Amino acid sequence: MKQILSVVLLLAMGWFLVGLVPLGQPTEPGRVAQHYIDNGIDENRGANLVTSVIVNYRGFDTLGEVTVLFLSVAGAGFVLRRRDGLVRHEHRPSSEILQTGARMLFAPIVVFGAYIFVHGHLSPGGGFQGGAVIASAVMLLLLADRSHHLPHGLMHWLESMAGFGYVMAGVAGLVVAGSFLSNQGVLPLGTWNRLFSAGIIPIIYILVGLKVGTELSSLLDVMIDTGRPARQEGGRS
Amino acid sequence: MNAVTPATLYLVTAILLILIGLAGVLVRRNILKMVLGFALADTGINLLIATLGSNPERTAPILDKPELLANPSLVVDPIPQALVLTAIVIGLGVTALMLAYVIRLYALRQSLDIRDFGRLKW
Amino acid sequence: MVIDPILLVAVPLGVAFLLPLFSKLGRTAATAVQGLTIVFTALVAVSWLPGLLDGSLAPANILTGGYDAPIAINLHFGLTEAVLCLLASLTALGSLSYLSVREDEHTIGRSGLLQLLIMTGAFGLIMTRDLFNLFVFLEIASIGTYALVAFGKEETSLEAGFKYMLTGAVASIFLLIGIAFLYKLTGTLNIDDMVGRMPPAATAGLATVILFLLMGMAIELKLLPVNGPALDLYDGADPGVMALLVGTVVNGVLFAFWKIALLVPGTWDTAIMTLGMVTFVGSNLLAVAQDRPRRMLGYSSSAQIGLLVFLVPLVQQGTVALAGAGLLLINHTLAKSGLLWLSGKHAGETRREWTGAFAGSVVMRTALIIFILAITGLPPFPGFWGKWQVLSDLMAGGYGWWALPLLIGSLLEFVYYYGWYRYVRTPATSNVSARPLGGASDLGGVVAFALAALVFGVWLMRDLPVMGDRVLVFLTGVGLVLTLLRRLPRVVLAATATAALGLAAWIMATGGGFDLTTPSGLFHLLIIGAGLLVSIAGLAGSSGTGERFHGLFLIMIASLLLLVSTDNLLLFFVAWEVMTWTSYLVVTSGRLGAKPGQLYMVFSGAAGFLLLGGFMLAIGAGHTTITGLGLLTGSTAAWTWGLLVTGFLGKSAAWGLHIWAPGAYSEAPDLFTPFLSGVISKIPMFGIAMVAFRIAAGNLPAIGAVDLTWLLALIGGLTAFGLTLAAVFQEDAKKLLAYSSVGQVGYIVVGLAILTPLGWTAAMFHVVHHLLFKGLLFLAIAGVIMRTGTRTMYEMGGLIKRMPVSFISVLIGIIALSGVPPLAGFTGKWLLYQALLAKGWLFILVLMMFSSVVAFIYMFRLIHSVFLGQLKPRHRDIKEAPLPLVISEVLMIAGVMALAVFPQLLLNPLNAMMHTQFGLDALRIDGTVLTTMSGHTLNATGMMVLVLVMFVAMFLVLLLVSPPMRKIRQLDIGFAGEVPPPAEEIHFASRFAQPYERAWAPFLKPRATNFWRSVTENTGGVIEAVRKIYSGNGQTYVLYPVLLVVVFALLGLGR
Amino acid sequence: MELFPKIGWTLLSLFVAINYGFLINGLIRKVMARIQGRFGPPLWQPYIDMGKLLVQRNSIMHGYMHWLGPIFRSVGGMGVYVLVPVVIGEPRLAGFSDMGDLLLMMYFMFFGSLGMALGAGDAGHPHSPIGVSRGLSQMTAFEMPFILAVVALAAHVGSFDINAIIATQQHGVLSWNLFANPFASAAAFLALLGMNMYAPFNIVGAPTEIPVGPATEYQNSYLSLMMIGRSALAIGKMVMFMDLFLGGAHSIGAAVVKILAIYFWSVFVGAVFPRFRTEQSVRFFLRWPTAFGVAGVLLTQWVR
Repeated sequence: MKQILSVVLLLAMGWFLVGLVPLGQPTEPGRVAQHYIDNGIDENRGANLVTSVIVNYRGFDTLGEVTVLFLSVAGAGFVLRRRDGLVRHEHRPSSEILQTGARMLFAPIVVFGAYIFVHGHLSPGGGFQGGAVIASAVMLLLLADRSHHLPHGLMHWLESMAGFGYVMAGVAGLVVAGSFLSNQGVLPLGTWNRLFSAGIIPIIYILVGLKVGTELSSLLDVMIDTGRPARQEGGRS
Repeated sequence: MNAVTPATLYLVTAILLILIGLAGVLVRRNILKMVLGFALADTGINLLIATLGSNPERTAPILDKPELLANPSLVVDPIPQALVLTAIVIGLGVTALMLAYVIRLYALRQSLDIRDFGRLKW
Repeated sequence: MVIDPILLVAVPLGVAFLLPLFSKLGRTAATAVQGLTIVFTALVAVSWLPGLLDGSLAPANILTGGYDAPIAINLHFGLTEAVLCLLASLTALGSLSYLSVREDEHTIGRSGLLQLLIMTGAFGLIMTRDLFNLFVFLEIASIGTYALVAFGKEETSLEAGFKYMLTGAVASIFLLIGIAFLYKLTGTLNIDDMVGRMPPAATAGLATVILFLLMGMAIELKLLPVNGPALDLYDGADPGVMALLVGTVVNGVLFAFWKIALLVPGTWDTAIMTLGMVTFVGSNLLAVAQDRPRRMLGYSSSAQIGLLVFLVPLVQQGTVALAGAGLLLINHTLAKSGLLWLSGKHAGETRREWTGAFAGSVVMRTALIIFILAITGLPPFPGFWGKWQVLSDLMAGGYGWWALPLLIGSLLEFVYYYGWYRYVRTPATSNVSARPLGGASDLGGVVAFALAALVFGVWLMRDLPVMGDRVLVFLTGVGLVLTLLRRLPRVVLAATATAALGLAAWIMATGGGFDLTTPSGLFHLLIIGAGLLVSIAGLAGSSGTGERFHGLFLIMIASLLLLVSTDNLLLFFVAWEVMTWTSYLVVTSGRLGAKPGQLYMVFSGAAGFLLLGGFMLAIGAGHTTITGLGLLTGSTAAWTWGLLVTGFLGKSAAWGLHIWAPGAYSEAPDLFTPFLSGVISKIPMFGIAMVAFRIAAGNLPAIGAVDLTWLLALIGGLTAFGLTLAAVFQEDAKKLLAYSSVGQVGYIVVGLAILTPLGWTAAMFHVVHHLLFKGLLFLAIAGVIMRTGTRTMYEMGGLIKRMPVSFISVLIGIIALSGVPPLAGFTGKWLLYQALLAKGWLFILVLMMFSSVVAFIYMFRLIHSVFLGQLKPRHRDIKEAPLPLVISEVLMIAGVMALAVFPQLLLNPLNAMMHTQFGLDALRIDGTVLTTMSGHTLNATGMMVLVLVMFVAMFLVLLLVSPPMRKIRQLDIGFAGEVPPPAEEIHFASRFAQPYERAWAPFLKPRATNFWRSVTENTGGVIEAVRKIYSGNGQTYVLYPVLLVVVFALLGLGR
Repeated sequence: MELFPKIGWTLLSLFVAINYGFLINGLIRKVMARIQGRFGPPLWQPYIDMGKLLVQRNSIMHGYMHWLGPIFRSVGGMGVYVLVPVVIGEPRLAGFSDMGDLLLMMYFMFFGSLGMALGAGDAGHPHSPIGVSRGLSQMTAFEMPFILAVVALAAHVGSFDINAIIATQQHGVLSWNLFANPFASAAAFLALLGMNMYAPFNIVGAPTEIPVGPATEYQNSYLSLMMIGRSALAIGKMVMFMDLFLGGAHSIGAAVVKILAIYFWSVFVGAVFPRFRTEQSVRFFLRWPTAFGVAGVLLTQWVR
């Protein structure tokens, strides 16, 4: 009964949503978007306008986004703080080939991730994408060998410092240019389409990349950890 | 609107994804599947936002070629893409937290049925 | 010096990222860093406040990324933001102190981070002006919430948290749909920019977009049908966490809604207001049925949010001042956080388990009642001023009808909050735990918030003229001190109170405050005089029943003095409400006063809201003074009059509204009851005379053929008759006097309703006289109760032999009450009957005369059952009442006698008063002869002389003719020739009026009680049915938002 | 009139009234005995009783209220009498009726009963409060029709002044309120039955149940004082009824006759009815007599 009602209501809602389709047809970019397109290069020198938007114009959003990620990992850790009540499965270790292959692939994937976030202001991709790639390497490692212990101390340090660095970068803008996260005058903007360009944007994106990589890895670790027998607690998981 | 434009196709798909996701949330009793429903709906939302910034006649907003630099109006609006990124991350965060909850809820009641988690009411 | 508000976000964020490292240094270090960060954010807000308040600082527009809006995200920091951020910081600080002692091994080092980020999320929500950024911060706050609510018991918190997440995720989807399309439509994300770029309201699809946005916010705001998970959260999560949320996320979301509402076309206003108001009334209604205090607080929060949501469109269109809504919000934050912290200090899950909570702690008890008073919108707390402002603005803005549900909802708050408090005040029985949890170290937030509510509320009064009145300030100040020091010996309290009142009396006397020719002067004298008598009696320190109400008593007297002297509607109402809550608290301080106290408070609350309604009508018509009421005309005049009079009648317990009175009177502390009966019950009479009847009777249209004043007189008559009849059948001495008191008030009502100088003279005369004799009766009975330890009359008897002064007091009291000459009761009745006859209201005259005859039964009953008949063996060694009581009684007897012999002492000033009020004299007074204007005379003094002469003569005759007398033992009685039964005491006292009861049986059904019971039962049934919508099933909770969207869309709202 | 002559005349009038009361009392006992087929006591039996009581040497006291009771009773009785004007236009027989009006009289009637009840209560005999309980119940009941009647008359003249009420009845017998407002009169005369407490309304003293009720513990000089009070009260009441309904009296002779007539109305009724139970009595008064009273008030209003 409730299911039928649910479906009917959803269909009704869908009908109203479909009514919005005409609004979604392509249009010329709005005033703000046009400003980015026209002046983005002048103002930030980053070839990738999306990156400029993410890190500079809407950098405050991105700081929030990083916070969300940080928060959800911390939150998941908080929710999963107890171990009781779960059936623990002893997993059959995966095959030697898989383990070796995973270890072999780990470094190239991490490097690839780093490449993506370092070039975030030039090409598609950026801190989040790069971080996600790095986390996928960690995931591979953990899937191949569940008992693998990640270097928690280093990860926490990286996580904290990357986040703190992001805030500091913002404060630097505040100090130098009078505006939080400002890209003006903190670092030279450099030349368009060069690696060392776009001022503080690549620095922030690198920090974001590190942050996202470690956060997602921590998240995986927390989740997988619940299936493992309890071990010595060391600060936040 | 005679011809079905790509945007219409994307939008309808997005709406369908949202509806299917929500249907999963509303109809499935397994909380894990409900979480998956939300993930699906999130995808629909992301597609929707991305579509709102898309234009088949333009290219990506990366001005890495001189001709683009010279004529920036060949690229699409970069904002929805930035928003989608944020939306994805937020969706991820929420999903992760939901999954963490599912783990603990299962530990608590040894069940994944949403109806077993209705002790607080009225 | 001001600090850049961007640091409100940057600093806690930076600290939060580092906090995992700090927590490696140890728990204290992490907590200290967290605390310092919150203090810093509070300082940021504080640094802006003075400048923003006096306008010397302009609100800040904070840029990020180096560009102004709409190119980059900007933040705005004005007064509203500063206040909200300060509240958030303070709540976070309080919650830190609260939660840090509740950490367990698993949460240490983890929850602090979440708390900090929740606060930061709220800051962002409050300050940002970018729509999408708002969404991001909303998610930060929400995700923080989802995680932190898992604090504490997993059993309940996880379940609640998960359901909360489910609806939260739906909200995110709705919001994103809305935001994305709005961006598409306007090409910008900055809210202020967007406002100017909104497409015309008729644009196809715009309504749907707005709808999704609004519904997303409705879920986040926890409005009525979609607030299920939030309720579960209040129920299941740790109260400390909820307190944090109230101060941070809830306010943040509310302000976010404010910003989003800027985008919403005006066509949506009614829909938003309706949704808000439905939430306010509905949630309050459902809260009434809640047996679990914490869940009840959840309903209450929903309701308060609903009220604020209701106000958002009104404030934005300029109808309601922002200050009004702001005060409500501040009030809610302070009170609700405080209540939540306190609710976590007690292990009770249900109200019953809260019985006797915090009995050992003055601090927690005081804080609890401060929060309850604040949240129910009583003065001097900020919520009161907010509500007044909002209501005035609604009236002035032509939204008067919305005041009705607002007042109803507010009354419902009274019902459940004082229902909860009733259990707190009920003394704990052995098997219920009354222990507070968590020691005293986590009380910082509670104390600070209670003080903040009080100080801020009083600060808001700084411009009111009342602050210049030294008597009021002095009495209130002493009262506050005594309230806090109520653990001192009672004699000290009573002596201080007496001294303070004496000083106040002296100041007022020298300042001409007791001018009996004005109503205020007369009432001043009554209030101070009765106060002094009660305080003096209170020096009898050994009583087991008198409680430590002296502090509250002084505050109450201050409020009463203000009430009778102000011409300002606001001040009148302030004084009225202060009187209400102080007297409520004193009533509940009686040993079994908790339950009747609740009923008293609910009815008083209703009366207060009726008055408020009446005042609001007047204010809506542009009159803010009591004098101004006289200018009202037409239906406004009638409605105002009706509301005011109904309110006053409710407070005076007129028939039908009287069911609270017997309990409240009888369970109030014995020494307070005289004041309650003598003064508090007269205040509504003052109100009817001096406030309601400012509206010229000529301006009152009749209902059909019925004159409104006649209707009032009829109610007065029914009160007099009905309650007198009820008094006849009481077994409890105080209850008997309680019914009698209320019945006597009926005479005053009738006198006032006659609306002639003579009628008013009769009423005012009775006001004074009733105070004297009923005070005398209650005090004498208090002494008897003190000595015998019982209130049941048939358990006494023969006490005339042990307590002669008390007997004489009661004797004088009942003769005065009965109207038998030569005491002044007759003068009073004579005046009233003459006035009624002159007016021509014959049947009311008959009713009054008949009631006064029926009263004989209970009067004789009282004096006989207690003092006459046979003495109980266990009372053989009983002593006379304590000296302070006897002194008070003698003073009152002197008053009664003075009024009997020289009624002109009072009638002369009353005559002058009537001359000012009506321009006519009531009486001609030549020496001792009173003559009415229609030529009827009464010679009270002569009558007294006549009776005395005859009495003395017969006394001498009896002395002469009777042989020497022999005093004999109690059981040595004659049996008229019958065989004497074995010697045993027989005291004919139980069910004294049984034959009378049989004769009246068909009329004695407790109709009023049954009526109110059926009202509560029916309401209860509805509530039970409605609250089933919160089925507890997470899926159902998700369904409601979808349902709401579809319904709203189908209704075509906003199109 | 000067104060002292007035006091003298009032005392004289009071003395006569009390004696008249005694004689009527004796007459009633005689009449009742004859109705019941007995010979009955002599007419002057009340004087014999009084003398006997006064010479009784045994005198006891239960407490000061007990002692004061008879004083209240006698003052109450005499007070009522001195407050009514007996003969129209004769100030020497008007007593102190200038001090107040009908209201004063009505309330003063309670004075004696109240004191009596208190005194009896102090004695501690359980029969007395039982009697008082019955008496109070019945009193409140018969007051209803009586009040209605009084209000009807008062409203007719717009005053509670007894002289004003008399004045309207000076236009021949038909102008007497007995005929001018028969409903009010019916109510009042039915109430009078209760006031006089003859059967069926003799529930207070009910000899076989609670021997003489409140008066149980009184004897000797107390009782004699009470007899005086009762006698004065009875005459006072009859005078009041006479003034209210029978047009007052122009001469002492007329007053004597009218008083006797009014008194014997309740005696004759009492002779033929058995005693009511208390609640029956209360219900009785609250039915027809009250209805008559309401009709009386309505009639007045209609006439006006």
